Amino acid sequence: MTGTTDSPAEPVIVLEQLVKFFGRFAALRDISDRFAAGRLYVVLGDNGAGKSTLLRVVAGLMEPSQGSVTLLGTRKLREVAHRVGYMGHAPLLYDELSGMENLRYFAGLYGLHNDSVGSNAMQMVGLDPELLRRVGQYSQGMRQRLSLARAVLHDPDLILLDEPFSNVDVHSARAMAAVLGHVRDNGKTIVVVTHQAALIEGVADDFVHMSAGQIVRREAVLRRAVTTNSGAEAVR
Amino acid sequence: MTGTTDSPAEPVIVLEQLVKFFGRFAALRDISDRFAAGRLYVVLGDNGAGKSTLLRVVAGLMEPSQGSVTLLGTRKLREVAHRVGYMGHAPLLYDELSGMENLRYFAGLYGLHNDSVGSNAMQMVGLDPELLRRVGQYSQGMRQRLSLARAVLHDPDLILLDEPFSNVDVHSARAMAAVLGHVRDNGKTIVVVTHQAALIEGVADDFVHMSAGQIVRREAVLRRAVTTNSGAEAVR
Amino acid sequence: MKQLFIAFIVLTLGLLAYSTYQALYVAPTEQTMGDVQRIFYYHVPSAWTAGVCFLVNFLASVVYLWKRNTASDALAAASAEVGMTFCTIVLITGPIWARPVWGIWWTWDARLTTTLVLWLIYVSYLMLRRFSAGGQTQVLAAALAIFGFVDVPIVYMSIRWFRTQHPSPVMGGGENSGLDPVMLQAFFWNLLSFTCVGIVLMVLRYRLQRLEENVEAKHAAVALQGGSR
Amino acid sequence: MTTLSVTRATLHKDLRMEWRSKDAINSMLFFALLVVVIFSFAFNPTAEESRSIAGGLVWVAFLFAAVVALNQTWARELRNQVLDAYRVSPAPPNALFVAKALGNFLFVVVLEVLMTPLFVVFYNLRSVGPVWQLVVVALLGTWALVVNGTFFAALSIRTRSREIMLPLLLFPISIPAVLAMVDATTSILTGEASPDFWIKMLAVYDLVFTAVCLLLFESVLNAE
Amino acid sequence: MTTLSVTRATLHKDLRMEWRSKDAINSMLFFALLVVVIFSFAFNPTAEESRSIAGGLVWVAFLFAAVVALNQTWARELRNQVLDAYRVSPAPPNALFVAKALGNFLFVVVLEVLMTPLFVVFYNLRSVGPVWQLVVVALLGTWALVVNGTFFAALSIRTRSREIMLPLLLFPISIPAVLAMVDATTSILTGEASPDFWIKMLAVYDLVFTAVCLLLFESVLNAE
Ligand code: HEM
Ligand SMILES: Nc1ncnc2c1ncn2[C@@H]1O[C@H](COP(=O)(O)OP(=O)(O)OP(=O)(O)O)[C@@H](O)[C@H]1O
Ligand SMILES: Nc1ncnc2c1ncn2[C@@H]1O[C@H](COP(=O)(O)OP(=O)(O)OP(=O)(O)O)[C@@H](O)[C@H]1O
Ligand SMILES: [Mg+2]
Ligand SMILES: [Mg+2]
Repeated sequence: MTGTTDSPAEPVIVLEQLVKFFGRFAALRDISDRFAAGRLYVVLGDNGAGKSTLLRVVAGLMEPSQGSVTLLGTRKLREVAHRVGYMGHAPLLYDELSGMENLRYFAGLYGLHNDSVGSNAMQMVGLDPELLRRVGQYSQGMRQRLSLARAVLHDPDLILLDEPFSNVDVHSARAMAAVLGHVRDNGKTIVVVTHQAALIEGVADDFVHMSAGQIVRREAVLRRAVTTNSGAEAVR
Repeated sequence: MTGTTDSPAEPVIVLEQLVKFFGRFAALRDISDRFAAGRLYVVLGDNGAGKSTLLRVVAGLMEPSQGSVTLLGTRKLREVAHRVGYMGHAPLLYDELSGMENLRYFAGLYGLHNDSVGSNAMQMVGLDPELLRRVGQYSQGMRQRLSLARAVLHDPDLILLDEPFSNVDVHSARAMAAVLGHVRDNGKTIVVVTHQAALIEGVADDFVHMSAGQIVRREAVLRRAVTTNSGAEAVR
Repeated sequence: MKQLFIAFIVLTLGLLAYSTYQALYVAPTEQTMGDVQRIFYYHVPSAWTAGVCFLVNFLASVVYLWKRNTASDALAAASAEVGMTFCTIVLITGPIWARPVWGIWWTWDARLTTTLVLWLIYVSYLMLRRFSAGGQTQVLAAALAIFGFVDVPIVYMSIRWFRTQHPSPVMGGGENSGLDPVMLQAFFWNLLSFTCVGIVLMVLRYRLQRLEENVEAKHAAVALQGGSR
Repeated sequence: MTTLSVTRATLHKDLRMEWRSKDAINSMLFFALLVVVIFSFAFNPTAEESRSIAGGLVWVAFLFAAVVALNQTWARELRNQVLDAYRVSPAPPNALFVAKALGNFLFVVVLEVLMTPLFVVFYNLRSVGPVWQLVVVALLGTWALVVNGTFFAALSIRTRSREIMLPLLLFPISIPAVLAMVDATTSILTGEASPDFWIKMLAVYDLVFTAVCLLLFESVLNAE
Repeated sequence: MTTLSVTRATLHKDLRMEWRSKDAINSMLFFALLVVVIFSFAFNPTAEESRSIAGGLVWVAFLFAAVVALNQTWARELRNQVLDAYRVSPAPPNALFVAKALGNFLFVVVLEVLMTPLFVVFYNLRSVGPVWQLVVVALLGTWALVVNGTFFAALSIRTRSREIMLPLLLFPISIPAVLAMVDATTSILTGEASPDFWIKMLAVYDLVFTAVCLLLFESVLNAE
């Protein structure tokens, strides 16, 4: 737990001696850590480091083999499900429905039956709510944006994102990062797993480095006013 | 055809008024261009710009709607299939076989029945040929490396790679980029599609910018001796 | 060309009216079966027209695989649809006729079964066209069409030998042999008019398909010219 | 309350997706027709015998058709791992199950309504017993197939060889139901025996397995 | 020459993958067992009748089992889009087809060898005609199913609702083969008629369709 940023409020995520086995392989090896409210965490690490596994365990999609996850003050993750948003590797959308139809359905799962919920979310990520096209015909970048809209639809306090920028072009990625920055500024907690740190470092608060199933290092970032000039940017 | 680098040798790829329609949507719009031998081209562009489509048409996986592709001096792509290597978005590997078994099978398709072919390719990308694990259990990064090995197995003169670095961690990506640099130095032609230009700019010769189905800009890179410091690097 | 075709349509409509008149009023009522027998004038010409359409479909598919031209693919699609329609008419009029005449709706007689199998094959052909996406539809459909057409004679042969221990009482009567000359005349008028209707429908469907392709091509050209999408 | 609204929303969404593509409906119909045709080639239905094996034929055909249909329902949820989106939401798991089971029930009933005339025509069937009894048997029997089928389809999509797993799980459990359906149908068609016992048996089977499915579905859904 | 070596390599790879997972073979076997059991519940085989419907039962069971198996062969090639790797290589397309067809043939034959005793036991079968004729019919009939099945599976994996498309395409085309198999089998089992005509018919069917498949496979494989 080196370099943990301390925050006055109660931590949003508390991991205690978290272990996750797949067969005899330990994907998460004794992770104890806490994540404070209102910050944007970027989780980095090599392939197979256990980033996705950690996110899925925190989201309640997997039971940990040992240890516990405390989310927003409770260990019963289902009770706080309506306060958590999750965006997985895959888009988690129905290809056969349009963007709004997707969001309307998912809003219903959270008990929100107002259409403005969906259209606000779409506008937030820069999509047109009137768009009639089915998601199957969206481009990769549009799909990822819509997926982000789905994850933040119900205005969750904690947002977990797994590689939201993979296969997304630099423009779309920056737009998505900016959205995340705004959401964080509204007091939400965000955890982003990515291999493309450069895209999000402009708005990141903390970098969390994982390796071989453990959190090996954490570092707080001094918030900069302007976006850094990444290598990718220099080239274009 | 702005800024095309001229080369004395005959070009490896000649595209003439290439058009590809999906229904009424033009994914490639009248592309005429040529790619010289012995260079490493990096193709950049937004999602949906037509990069993958271009690569698939060049690889002979799709028929162009109009126009022609001349590869290594011929329009009959099947005749030069043994001189072309292709790595797609997906890994193009059998999950149930080990790395060597995969490579052995694919080598057989090229008429190569010598095991050293496969083990050399594996060593080249930094994998252990003795590894008994099935590819299904490989981590994402290992899989991408093996996929690269498959594409260059038969020592092709032209190598087409579609987003080889997506979901690959920065270390593996740099290692793969270095391998590509070596291969290029041996006189092969390489075309890489990627959104992460920073990872490969150290070894790139030309950047090709695509937008809305067209090649809008090309620029040659002054070869630098050292790898540039990308944003991602600065963070780690 | 266009005027010629319109003239042909008018001619076909006239023929259809005349042949209907022939079938319903001129032809004498059959003695044993009664008025039900008049289905004959629709049943058999439909079967014939369906056969013609499927032949066209086969030829167009072969040409498509060889030449890869969209025109023959459009013709294949058009003929399959029209043929399916006529084949359906046969399969509906047949049982309607069979019920009063034989007392059952269906029997596994050679001709009936072959018709059914043919219909099944072309339904699967049309489903394949619907379910496959983009550029591959034509090739896949053409391959299936060839399979289907090769299959039909085999089906016919095998069905003729099928369950010979239960000879079916179907075509034994053989109206064909002793057909009344007036009936024969009405029959030929219907045969002619149905064939013409089949041709008209096929040409219309083909032109519709081509028009759609043209629209696509125009849109494509616009998309190509326009600087951005 | 919220279970009801989620059930309705899910059913609505499924029907809309189904309606939009119409793929499944069309292909199922054609498949059913093919099964009837293939069966009549294989079993040579002559008027006298056919009535005694028709019960078996009809239900085996429905069973095969239903298995194909059931696999599709969940496949759709799995395609982009949309199921995960449901799992992270606070919506009750059973709402999903009920919606899927109802959707499948509707689907299979439509299928049966359309297949029955084919059987009647091809096999020259005519029922000796009252037809409403056949309807009762069909509804109870279909629910028996569908409720277990939906449950096991949810189980089997998580395994590697998906399509094959469903029949493997479903058939053994369904044997008593199949038996009851076949015997009830045959009794009614031939009019030789009373189908009452079998109908009661089907009703009990339906109740028991609906309860078990509702009880266990949450664990199945959340099995990682 | 190179066709031969690629065929061998592909067949070898497929068998190894199958052997390693044993998914398909295990589940197929169990599926077959269940079909036999369900059929005997549905049709109540009594010694006298059974011989006349056994031919139909056996082949319907094999047909459904084969359809399930056939879908799996190509699904494996499609999983990581490995097929693209084959398509960009200079290897001849027909080698792939022949390897797949042979693999499936082996597979279904193994299945039949294991299922036949079940049928014999459940239905108290004994053949009146010579058994070697049954073997010939089984081999020819299986090849008929498999060669078209392999082709149509390659066709149908390109379409939207994959699993369902295969039977939709395969069944209509296979009707004459099914007919010939069933009638030949019944003739041999009951000893009432000579199966010669049907055997010849199967042989012709096999030849014709193997030729057509080989002729058309390249176009199908390369249809983008
Ligand atoms: C039940 C479904 C039936 C089907 C699918 C069917 C189908 C066909 C077909 C495909 C033909 C061939 C036409 C040609 O040679 O070009 C035909 C001809 C004919 N059918 Fe039918 N048919 C059915 C029922 C009947 C019935 C009930 C009758 C009358 C008793 C009948 C009387 C005829 C006659 C007289 C011909 C023409 C003479 C011949 O070529 O043998 N059909 N039918
Ligand atoms: N369902 C599973 N069964 C077995 N092993 C698994 C499973 N899921 C993940 N693993 C293994 O657990 C380890 C961690 O996987 P995880 O997906 O969390 O890595 P990651 O950090 O997200 O990597 P990537 O950057 O490639 O997404 C890997 O070695 C992987 O092989
Ligand atoms: N099979 C297809 N059918 C219809 N449209 C397609 C098909 N393949 C690609 N497209 C469309 O063609 C356009 C170009 O696609 P392509 O995959 O080449 O883009 P790309 O540049 O590779 O994008 P990305 O960075 O997301 O991979 C996109 O708008 C896409 O929607
Ligand atoms: Mg991951
Ligand atoms: Mg792409």
